[in-house]
Amino acid sequence: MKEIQRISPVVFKSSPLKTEKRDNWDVVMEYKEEGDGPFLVDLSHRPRFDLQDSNLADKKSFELELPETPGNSVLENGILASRMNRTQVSLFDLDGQDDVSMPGESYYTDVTESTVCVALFGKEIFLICEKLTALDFTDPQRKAPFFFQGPFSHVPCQIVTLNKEGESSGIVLTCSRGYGRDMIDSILHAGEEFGLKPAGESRFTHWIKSL
Amino acid sequence: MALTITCPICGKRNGYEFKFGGEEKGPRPDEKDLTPEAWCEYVHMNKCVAGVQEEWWFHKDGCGSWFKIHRDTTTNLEKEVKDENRVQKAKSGGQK
Amino acid sequence: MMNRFNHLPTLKIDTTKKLAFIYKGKKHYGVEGDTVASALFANKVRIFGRSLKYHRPRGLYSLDGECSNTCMEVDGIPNVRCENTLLKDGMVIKEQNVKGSAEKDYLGFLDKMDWMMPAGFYYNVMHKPAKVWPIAMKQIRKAAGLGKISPDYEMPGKFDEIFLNTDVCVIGGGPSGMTAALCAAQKGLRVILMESRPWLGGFFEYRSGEYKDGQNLHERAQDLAKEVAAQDNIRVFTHTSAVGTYNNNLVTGFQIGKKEDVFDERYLEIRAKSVVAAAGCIERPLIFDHNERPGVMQIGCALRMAKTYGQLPGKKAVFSIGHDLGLEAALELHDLGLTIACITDIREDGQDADLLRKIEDKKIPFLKGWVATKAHGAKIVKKISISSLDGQVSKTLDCDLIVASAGMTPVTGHITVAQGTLKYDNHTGFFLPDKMPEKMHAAGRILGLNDPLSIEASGKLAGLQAAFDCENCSIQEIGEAKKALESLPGPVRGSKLVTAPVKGRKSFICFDEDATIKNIKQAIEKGFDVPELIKRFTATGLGPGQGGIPGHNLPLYVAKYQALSDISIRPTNVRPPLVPTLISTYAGVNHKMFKITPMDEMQKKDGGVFRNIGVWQRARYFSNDFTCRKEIENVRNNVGMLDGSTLGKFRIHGPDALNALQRVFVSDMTKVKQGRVKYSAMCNDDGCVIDDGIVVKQGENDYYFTTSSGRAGQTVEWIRYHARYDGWDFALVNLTDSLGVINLSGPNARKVLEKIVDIDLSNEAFGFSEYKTFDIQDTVPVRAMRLGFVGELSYELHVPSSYMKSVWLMLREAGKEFNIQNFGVEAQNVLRMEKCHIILGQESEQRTNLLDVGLGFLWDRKKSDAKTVGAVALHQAEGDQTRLKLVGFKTQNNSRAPRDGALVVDDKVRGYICTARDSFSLNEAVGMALVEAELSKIGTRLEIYEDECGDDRIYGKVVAMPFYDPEGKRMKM
Amino acid sequence: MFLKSKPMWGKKTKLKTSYDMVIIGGGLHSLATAYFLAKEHGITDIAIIEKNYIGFGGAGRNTAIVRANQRTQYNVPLYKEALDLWPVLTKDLDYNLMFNNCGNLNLMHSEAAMKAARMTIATAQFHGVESHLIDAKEAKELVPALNISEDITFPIHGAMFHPPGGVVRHDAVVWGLARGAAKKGVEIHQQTEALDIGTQNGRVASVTTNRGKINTKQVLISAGGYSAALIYDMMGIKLPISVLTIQAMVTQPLKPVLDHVVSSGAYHCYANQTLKGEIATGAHMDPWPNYTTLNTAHYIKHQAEALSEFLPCLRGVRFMRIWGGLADMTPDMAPIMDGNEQVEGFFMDCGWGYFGFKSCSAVGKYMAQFMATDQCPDMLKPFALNRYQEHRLMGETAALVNYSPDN
Repeated sequence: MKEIQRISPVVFKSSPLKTEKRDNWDVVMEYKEEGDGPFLVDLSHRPRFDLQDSNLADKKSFELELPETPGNSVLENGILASRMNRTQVSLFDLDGQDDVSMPGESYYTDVTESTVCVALFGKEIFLICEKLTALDFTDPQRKAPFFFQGPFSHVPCQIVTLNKEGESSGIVLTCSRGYGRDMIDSILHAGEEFGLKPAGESRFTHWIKSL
Repeated sequence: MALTITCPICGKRNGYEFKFGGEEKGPRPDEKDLTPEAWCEYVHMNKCVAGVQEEWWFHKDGCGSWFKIHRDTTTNLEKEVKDENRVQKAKSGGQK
Repeated sequence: MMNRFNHLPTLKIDTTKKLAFIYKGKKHYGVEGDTVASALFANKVRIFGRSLKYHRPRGLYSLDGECSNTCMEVDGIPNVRCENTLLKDGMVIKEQNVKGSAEKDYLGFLDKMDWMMPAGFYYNVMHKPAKVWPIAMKQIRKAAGLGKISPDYEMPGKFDEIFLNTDVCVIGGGPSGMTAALCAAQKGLRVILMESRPWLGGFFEYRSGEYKDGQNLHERAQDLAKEVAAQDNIRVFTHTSAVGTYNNNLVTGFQIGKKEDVFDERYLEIRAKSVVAAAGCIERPLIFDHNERPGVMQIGCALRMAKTYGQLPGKKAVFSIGHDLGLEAALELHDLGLTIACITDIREDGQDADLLRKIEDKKIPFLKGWVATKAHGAKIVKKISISSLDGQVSKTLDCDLIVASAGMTPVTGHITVAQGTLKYDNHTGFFLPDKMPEKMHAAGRILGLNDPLSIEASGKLAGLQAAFDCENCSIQEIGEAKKALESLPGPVRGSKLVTAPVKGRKSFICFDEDATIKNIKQAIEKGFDVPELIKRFTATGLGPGQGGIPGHNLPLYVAKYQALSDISIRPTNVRPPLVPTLISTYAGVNHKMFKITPMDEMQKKDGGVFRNIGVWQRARYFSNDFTCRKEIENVRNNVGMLDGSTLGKFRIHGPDALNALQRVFVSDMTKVKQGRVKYSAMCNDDGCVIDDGIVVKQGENDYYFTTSSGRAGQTVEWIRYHARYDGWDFALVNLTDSLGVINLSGPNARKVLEKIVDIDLSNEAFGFSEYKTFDIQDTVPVRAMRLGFVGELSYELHVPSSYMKSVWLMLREAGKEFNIQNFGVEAQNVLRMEKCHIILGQESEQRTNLLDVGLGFLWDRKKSDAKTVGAVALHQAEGDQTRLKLVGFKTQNNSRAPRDGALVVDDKVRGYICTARDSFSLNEAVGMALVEAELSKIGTRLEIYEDECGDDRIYGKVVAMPFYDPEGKRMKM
Repeated sequence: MFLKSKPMWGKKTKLKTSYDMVIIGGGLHSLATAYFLAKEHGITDIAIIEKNYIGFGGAGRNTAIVRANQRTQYNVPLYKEALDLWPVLTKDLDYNLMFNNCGNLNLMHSEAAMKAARMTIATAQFHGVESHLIDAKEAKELVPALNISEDITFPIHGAMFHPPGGVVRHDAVVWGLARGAAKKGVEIHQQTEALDIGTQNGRVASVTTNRGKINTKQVLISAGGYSAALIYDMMGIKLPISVLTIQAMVTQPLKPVLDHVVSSGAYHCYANQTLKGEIATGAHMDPWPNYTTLNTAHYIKHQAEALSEFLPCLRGVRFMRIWGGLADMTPDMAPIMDGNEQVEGFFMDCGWGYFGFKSCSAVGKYMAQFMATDQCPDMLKPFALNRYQEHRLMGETAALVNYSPDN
């Protein structure tokens, strides 16, 4: 029998230095020549859940208060919750150390497999973004973390801006898994002039902890 | 012309993120003794207003909600219409 | 090459850095900072090209590329505006639209034939007799057009695009624009400043006149530019033209890259909360005989030639102007060594006293109320005739340069394109902004201002108004700024003269189209009495330079000619792009975005021939035999695998989930049972089938359903749309990309699957149209269903996308002993056709309803409370015998299958072939067709008409469906 | 010939208080109908009422492409006759309409599209209209600028080549028909706005304009994109129409480089070279109803992206002008021509979408016959309004119908 393996929709050309097996995924912790930023990290293996219920008011998820207003996000002990609309919340597990399993209630759906998920962080990332979308990341009115549902490189995405301050700026983006290949290509292409390089998960973990 | 649509959930956005869903015509009529004329009126016929009309839009590339706006078809600009429950909707995240 | 000034502070050239370029095949030299035009001029080139219709010699006229005079072919690119294209080392420059050379053009004689070509003449000639026209047309096409491009031309260079958001966008980097930008920026707002020239400064930049307290205008421009640079919330884009302005404050433009940039040209799309239009003025051309002869140029052109590019525009000049800038320029050029034979000023009075004194001191002959009437010289200017405005007194002077300008024209394109309106102003003689677009403000010379301090004050006001739009400025502040502006000199009185006292046969109002004053008169007399119609009839303003030259002269002349008291006439519509823009620049970076399945890479390795199918890329064939014989036979006789991952997949849950399903599916969804799959369809309100798929019940008000690949993108939208009034409580989750789909089909399917799963797969345990979930190796959760789309024993396995490859490999491994093979979309298409399973869009078209395709059995007529989409239409259309019905047919006297799309005819069209193939499984040609009801009876003979068939026909006979395994034993075994 | 220059469509006259017929709209369909009423039925007491100036709307804004390769047998014969009429009109009107029958090349980017094309071609050939399916190489021979490589978004599988189609100078048609109709006594009233239609016991009695009331027994509304709104306002009749802005643009003029009209469904784009040398291109409509006729930044960019792919040499060329007009779209992409049905004496000719130009000559002829005889010619019968409530869409588009106007 073949050994069972989970494969990410994201394939980087750069060669891995350190990888780690996790729940049948081969997670790359570090790549050769990651450069000094900006960085692009594949997080497609991180659990993601859809929470939909007409009555979210009194609900908690992973012990955290769900954001009330659509467009707002909360990041607590590794769980990123973003309010999509009146009845829907999008949950990302950005911690990923001890793997989170989905709560049993029927209003949860595991959507980890539905999307490709990447983090784009480091200097000048918003100059990369403005080549790919008309969404306004630098709007002074909006305080990080905040949440967009809108087009990025022509396809609908969920995008959470976790930080807008210079070197530590960063976003986490998901779009339909099927678009993975082309989405990565267009982000790397747009980032070329700014030295954007694929990086391993450690780089991301280090960044997210620093926030 | 640059259309922008104000989504009750995502706010003012590029109009190309949305899909137009027709003139506001009210709920689906009852099936019982619906004449071909009445059916056709509901399904196909439009007023084609040159001016402000109430209409449906879907946030295709965004939050995926259906909502109504008032738009001037001669300028493609949204019109603010006093509508308390629209404000309400916005607060509670619009109708789904 | 002529030596250049190198002491002037205003110079933008570096005479120490030479640049080589090829012109007419010979090497020439310019210097860094030169435009192509200034470099050619420095090389004594005076005739740059020939005009469209009459092949008249044309030369330098303005320096901002407002007409085609100096459009040339540069590095293979046609119609390059040499006046604002920077010279690059090694450029290859060619003349356009010449037979021979610009100097000696064999078509020059056409200039004498103008009497044959009155306005719109071509509508009255060349059509009698009819056979003349095709020949004439060829000649017309050859003669028309300016540039040349070869069909295999490959555009070099790098192109980019950015989409910006800002609070305030300022168009124009002159004094008022810079002031507005600074003002808004100091309010803490995000500001974008666009300037079409490579540097900031605008109207001040090249002038030595006094700003105030002894500081000159040039120095002031430099100071403002420094202040702008110091504001880090101002993003400056120089060498960037704003080409489009749209409502809701969208501004588009393009930027020319510098050496160090990663792009040659870059498209900009700017979303602003407020816009300031401060594009200044261009000059209004003076209309007199031969007013476009090389040697005639505008004031700014002559002056900037010297002060920006360091060369005198001529030796001996006559000025014919209507604006103080003309007097100022004359003085500056005089001091730089230009001999000035005479200045004629259209204005009887109103000149700046100080300038007049200086002219007197320098003993420059000066005539008020005089104007140029004719430029002499066969190819370039040798003499000029001038006369008093009434044409009574006149004289002729020698000169090689005529500086001619009737006055100024505000650049209002950005305002009118955004739907602002203009109004004629009698004081300035300008069409001034009247109704401004929402949240757009005008500043500077556009308002008719001329005084430096007023220009800046208007910028400050506009900046504050923009800040106000961003809720960042008080009414009081604006009030003060208004007062400040009002306390300064207002707009100056402008000259109203349009044409010199001449007949106008050779007085050109539009250079690009060779349109003269005489042509305009002809058009008006034919009944074309508004500028828009004159534009269409005479082509005035339709050339490469668009409205630039005729601009406001056209409406002014039309009003004058018709002796309209008040000038209610408006200029013709200015349209984007306000500056002609390369298609490659607009295209920018075009990212292709397609979806691929988890099996993409493997299927390519396996020789899959891929096609775009909607948003997806799928393997359609697995060999170059597009009949797919091998793939088909392997499924029929053995076992095959198809990647069906593109199938739409959804979860719907919540209290009203069932209601929602009842609304959109035609069947009674209360009958959906756990553990079984229910096949059903969705219709639109016309009763036309738009989708079909299966539904599975996972729990109370918790369902899993599939849609066709093509509809998956609209399913959520569709269901929510048709439930939008009901306030139902249900949740939809799109799982399309979440799960890969493997269709394991063929008599050996069970044997293969058994090897990798440890559940009972016997027909008793897992029968046809049943649904099961299980784990493979306690790891991979699989949703399995037994369906029969291709008509064989089939398992459809829905597998988490990340596990797809592993499971696929297991099956392939397990299937080795049966020689398991891939099959693609086309093989599936044939297989299901033999089984008469329809594919929407193939066996249906826009007007085909559920009943037409024989799916009526899916429709539950009794659930009218559900208000099922399409039900009403189905009730009403039922029993309509004129509709097209889907039938199966076999061809007669074993002829081949007709091609898809062939027609079913008698004396008229009675239907068409949906899908037909030579079936390997049945050894005969079969297919499905949509035909009128009366032809749908079994046994009916169908006459089939194919494209290119001439008199040959294929005949078919309507037979029962399905063709293959009618009892459906094989898929149920 | 050159010297006589009196107004082409008569001096401005007073509006009379009564006409045999009133035609609302000064576009091509109106002018053609009036011309044929006068020429073939001797009816000349006609007032054409135009709010702006003749040719202000779609007549002057379309890109003048003509062809007869429609999808269904109801449409093909109509468009065929329209196509055959251009040389005839050029002669009869003694005005050069500049018919350039260079042929249309309609690109196909998938097997499905090839199948669809085959049906259209078979339908054309069955009705005696020349049209052929050709492969990518043959297409490249006709249009050397074409990019038939595999590495574009929508690779070219083949094309539908329709030799008799081409381009006609749209302004010339407007002015020619106006002159022709005026010569025969038809009155063209510009800057005149129709405000209302008066009816008396169930039939048309009058038309009220901003220049006074006109008594008449027959009125035709053929006002292009404005028809639906006018018909609802003045007659209270709703139509299955959505009015969209359609855009077109031209590049700077070039020496001959494109000898045929090229169009592509997948790229939402057509391109042809005008006699002046400009590449005229357009097609896409924003799928939301509006009367703005405004251009969009989105669209000129889209067009550049499309041309960059399948006509790449144009990357070196500049766009110089974009404009917009109205298209009144029906759910089945076929027009509505009806009369004496909703109200006695009331006729309508609308819903042409972007087919109004190619059809005007033939439609003018048959609408004239309809109005003159009060009998609907067989040619027009399938286009009656009631087809929608009878669930019989015309099938001019193969695509599945959708609730939004984008079909």
